[in-house]
Amino acid sequence: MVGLQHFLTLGAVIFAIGFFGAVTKRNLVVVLMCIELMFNAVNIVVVAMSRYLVPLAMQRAPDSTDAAVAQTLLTGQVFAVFVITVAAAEVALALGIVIAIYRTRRTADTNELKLMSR
Amino acid sequence: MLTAVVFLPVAAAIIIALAARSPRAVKGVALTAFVADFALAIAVFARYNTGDGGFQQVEQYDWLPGESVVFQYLLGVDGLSATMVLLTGLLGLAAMLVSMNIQHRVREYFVFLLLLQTAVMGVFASLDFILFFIMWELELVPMFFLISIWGTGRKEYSAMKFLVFTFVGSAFMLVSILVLYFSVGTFDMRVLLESDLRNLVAPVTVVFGLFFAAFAIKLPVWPVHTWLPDAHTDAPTAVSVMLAGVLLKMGGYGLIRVNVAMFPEVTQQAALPFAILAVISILFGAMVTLRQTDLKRLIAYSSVSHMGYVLLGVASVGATGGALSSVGLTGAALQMFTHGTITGLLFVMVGVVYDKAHTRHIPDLGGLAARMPYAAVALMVAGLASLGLPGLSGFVAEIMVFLGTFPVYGVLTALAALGVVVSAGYILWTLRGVMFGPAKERWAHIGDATLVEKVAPALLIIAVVAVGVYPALITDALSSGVGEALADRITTVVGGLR
Amino acid sequence: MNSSALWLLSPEISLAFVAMLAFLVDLVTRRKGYVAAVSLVGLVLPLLFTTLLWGELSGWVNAIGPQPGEVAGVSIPGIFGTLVVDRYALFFKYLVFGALGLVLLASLDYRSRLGRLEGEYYGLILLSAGGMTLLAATVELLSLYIALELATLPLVALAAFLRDGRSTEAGIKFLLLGAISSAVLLFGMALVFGVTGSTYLSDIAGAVATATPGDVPFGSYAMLAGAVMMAAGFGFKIAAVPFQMWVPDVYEGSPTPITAYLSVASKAAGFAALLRVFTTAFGPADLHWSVLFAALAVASMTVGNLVAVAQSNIKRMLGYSTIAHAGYMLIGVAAVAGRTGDGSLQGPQGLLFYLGGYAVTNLAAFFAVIAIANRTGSDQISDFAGMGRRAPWLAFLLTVSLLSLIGIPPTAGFMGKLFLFGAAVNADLAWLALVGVINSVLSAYYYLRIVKVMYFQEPASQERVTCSPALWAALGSASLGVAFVGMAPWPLFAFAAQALLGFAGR
Amino acid sequence: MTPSGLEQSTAFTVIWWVVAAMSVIAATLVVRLKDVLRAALALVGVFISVVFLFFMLNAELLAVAQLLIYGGAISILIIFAVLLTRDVHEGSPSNALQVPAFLLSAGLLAVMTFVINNTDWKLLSAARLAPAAQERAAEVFANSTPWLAGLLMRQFVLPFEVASVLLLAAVIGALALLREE
Repeated sequence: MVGLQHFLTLGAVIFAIGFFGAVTKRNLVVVLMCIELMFNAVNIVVVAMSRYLVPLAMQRAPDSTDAAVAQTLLTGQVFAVFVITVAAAEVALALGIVIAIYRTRRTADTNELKLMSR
Repeated sequence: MLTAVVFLPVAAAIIIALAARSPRAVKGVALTAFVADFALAIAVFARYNTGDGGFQQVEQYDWLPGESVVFQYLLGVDGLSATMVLLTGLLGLAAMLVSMNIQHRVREYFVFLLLLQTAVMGVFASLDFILFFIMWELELVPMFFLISIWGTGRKEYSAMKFLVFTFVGSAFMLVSILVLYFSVGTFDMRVLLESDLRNLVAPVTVVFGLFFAAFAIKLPVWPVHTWLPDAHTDAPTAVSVMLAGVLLKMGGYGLIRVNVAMFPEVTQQAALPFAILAVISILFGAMVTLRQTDLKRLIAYSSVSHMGYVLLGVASVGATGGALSSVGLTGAALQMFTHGTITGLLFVMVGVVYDKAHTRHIPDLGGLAARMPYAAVALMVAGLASLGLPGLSGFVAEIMVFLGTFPVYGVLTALAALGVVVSAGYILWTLRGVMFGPAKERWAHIGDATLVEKVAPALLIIAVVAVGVYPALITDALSSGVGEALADRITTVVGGLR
Repeated sequence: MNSSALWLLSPEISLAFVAMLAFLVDLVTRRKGYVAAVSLVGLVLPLLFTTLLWGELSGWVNAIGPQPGEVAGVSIPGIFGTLVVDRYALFFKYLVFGALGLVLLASLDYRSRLGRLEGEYYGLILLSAGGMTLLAATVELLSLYIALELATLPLVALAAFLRDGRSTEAGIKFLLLGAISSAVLLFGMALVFGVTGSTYLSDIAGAVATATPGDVPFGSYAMLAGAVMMAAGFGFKIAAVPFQMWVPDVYEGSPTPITAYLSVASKAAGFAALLRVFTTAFGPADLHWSVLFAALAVASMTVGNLVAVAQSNIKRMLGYSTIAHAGYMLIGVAAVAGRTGDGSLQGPQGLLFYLGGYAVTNLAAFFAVIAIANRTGSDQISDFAGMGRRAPWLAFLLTVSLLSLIGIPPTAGFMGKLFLFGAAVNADLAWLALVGVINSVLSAYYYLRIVKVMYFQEPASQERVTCSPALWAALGSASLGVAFVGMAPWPLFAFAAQALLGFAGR
Repeated sequence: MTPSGLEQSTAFTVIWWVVAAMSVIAATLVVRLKDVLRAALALVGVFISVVFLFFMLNAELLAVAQLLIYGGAISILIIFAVLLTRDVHEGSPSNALQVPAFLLSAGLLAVMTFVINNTDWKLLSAARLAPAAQERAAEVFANSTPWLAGLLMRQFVLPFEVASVLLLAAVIGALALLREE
């Protein structure tokens, strides 16, 4: 039987993998990819919560048929919408900087960025 | 009146910074300010009514009114602080006079010197703890610059060491001040002195200990004295005068004003360790002094030794039952005053000698008395006062400390008295080495102190002799401030506690 | 959105409007001075709206009628309860706009290095300010997160704005490390949302309050983990140890005005959100989190100060110093648990005061650095040698701001530390205050090293160092602020007290 | 389908495990593959798995958004970045932090697993909702898109509007960085 815990654990696993990669990888683009893994993990978690958990509005009014109350079931999905949006913005910006770096340095290796870490 | 005493120097500093252009004008303004400040300080001291006692000439304004925190602009003097204000006025003038030949970055120098004067006056005159603390910290800045710009030798190192030591102490003090505030609800020292400070938001022994650490560093007590010789040696003459003459007294003042007066019970419990520390300071300081060949270093270590007597006098509070007398405390306070004048005089004279001979190395000097009789006499007076010759002020203070402490800690006091013997040794040895003995060829061209250089020693000698001959001049004020008044209070407080 | 929503958001909307205007002006004219002028003058609008909103709270402006959920004179909720206009939010608007104005002024001196991108520079900085003020005003986790990103992402672009090696590296490090911390923050938010079933702070507070008191702090493991992960996310924003690793490189590589802005406004906004989330949402959780922040405070102060000692670049050094100062400020957060019920806002009040004093102090320090480094072309501390003679006033003002950073009276820094440490003592955290003061002593060493270099070392050349009138104006105002807050702390202190009226339900 | 219980069929379970395994393997590949382009393709694999997961969670709109934005736009941007920088740097080497980072991540995972399995989640299936409310809930999940839009336009209109400003700022920033002098 698959339940909430399964989804959450899956999210945690992907989050941890992404975290490991984000911390250890030297290629900027790969670091960015690992961060996207973390965001996806968060999305799995919030959407699963949205599906399995009873939101506060319904806890307060278990007999309400109010549309607004029912709607709060989807708060987790809204959460994911914003995560996706921000991720897109971050990737766009990251691409801009990566290309700027590439122009000046012709490399994308974080270990090459030694200019400042003396 | 007190406001004028405290802020006159800083006003002069602003005038110098903004208006005065030529070195002559700068020195003129500064000299006027210091003379006026000294006159005001005398007036403050003279107006202090010893019969009434307590805090007088209080000036009080709300500076930061608020529901949760109340700061006040609160000045006032009791017998102890009035004496210290007088001392600061005197030594400020002396420091000014020996600075007349400063050539390097004149404006900044006098701005800092005046700022220092304000800060020190402020420490002694503040009755609000926050104002006290601000003045205490404010003194660091001009000192740091004065030592590191106009000093000699390893001046930057010494300045930094001075700063770090004092800053550590004041950091401790800030925490304790805050604890007092949140326990009693005021920064007003007068209220705190009347309050029961046994139940604080932090353990009272810790608060006491932090205060003691701050003041002990400033005093300085062995083993936290190491900044003093460095700072003294590398500072310019005027700053050495201020440092030894006045700044060390901030430590003693705080010790008596805060530790003893606010926490008499804890002080009684801590009296034995205090006495032991004092004796170590006295003997250690004296022993190390014997081995010095640099005049300034020598006086610096002798200061460690002599300031030990202040702590020893404070330790007389350890008397049990009704045996507590006011003699020890008054002696401690008097020792602060006399050491200020005597050591100030010593440094002034060393400055004069160094100015002529360009060395402070004792074996190089010798036979100067013939060439500079005035300086020789002044140095002799200072030296003799320092070793406690009866008739000069040092004697009175030391004998009072011994009399006050002997009944309580007989053996320790006897040990401390050994320090007097040692100091007689090094003082006489120094005098002989510098002024007497065979006249050396290389000093043949040397001249006596100039007229300007004669004024400062003269002032200080007058003070040394006057207090030596007629101690009541000072002790009346001191006993109304710390001596009898404090002893009575301690007896009642501690007696009431039992 | 209805009219009241527009009104409540008017400072941010007008700010975004000014930003768009900056982009447009840049497109239509080659006279670049116009862009800066538009941005600076335009800043009057959001300030005006902020003041009017303050009036709305105080009752001397009445633009909208009573709103549902409004607490008279204390707070007006808006936009379905995701936003609140209270004095706390308005305090941070003033703080951010003030810092922004000074930074814009100082940026005028930096224009030559921006090339043709002036419109983008000013527009992005304005947009980021909008994110920061929103951060202090939102009371719902998703809005908070988006506001946080709006405050950060423009700064990422600005950090990389010089497009040379160090600047782009600053940008990418800021972006990537920021994204990692965002992910952690989001995971924390997700856990909290999962337990409470809502993203509104007030709902979370309700859930925390009704949680059955058990062995687990915060009522459940998920809540505890969520709170810790959120603290980590905010810790990145305010540059607290151990989330500080981005600071030195970003501070060194960014254009200096941006560094100044980052160290003041961004940090203030981070604290605004942190304090609001933890006092509002987790307020009832028996203040278990106070310990967490006390630990972070100790780590930040100590690490920041220790590492700063070894720095040879002044921007890096100031970077580590801001880490240490984040530590001092965290004392204010930790001290939220007052010993007595009524004294419990002393920590936040001290924090707000400190933020104000720190803003002017740090801005003054960075402006002086801009002035000097722009002429000498170097950020190395050793190149500040002899500035006491080459630029007496700049050196003097830099010295004053450094003294303020140490906390020597009579400067703003001293008063700030006094209030913060006082709050700590009052919250039975005297040990924390002690750690704080010892750290202040430690910090004196490296701050004074700069003073030493400026005054006691021989200059490389005798050439005088001067700077532009605009930078003088910025530096002068900031320095006046340092002196004013230090000598007459009462107005700012009262302002901070006002800002906490009705804050977190008190 | 009632809101209180998801499709608890064997097929659902089997598909879930397959998708989960796929996503974890793909995620591992992202971290482990030496070739950056292949790692990027593995990342797309993760994105696609997440699309399936969203479908299984009745989040159709999100599944589509995930497919378009992540599977489409973001993947292309990343691959674009990879190709741009590829000629100078082939592999995807790791830095010296392997062991501590692994321990940290493993610790994080352990803590989170503990948290997830030791928290008393308020499950919808266990909630005592009135029958009418249950029907309304079922309706929401059966056709979530308009409901989601309603939510975005009402409660979450503030972050929604701010997000648009955020995207604008990011685009302007990226363009500024790319503009030729």
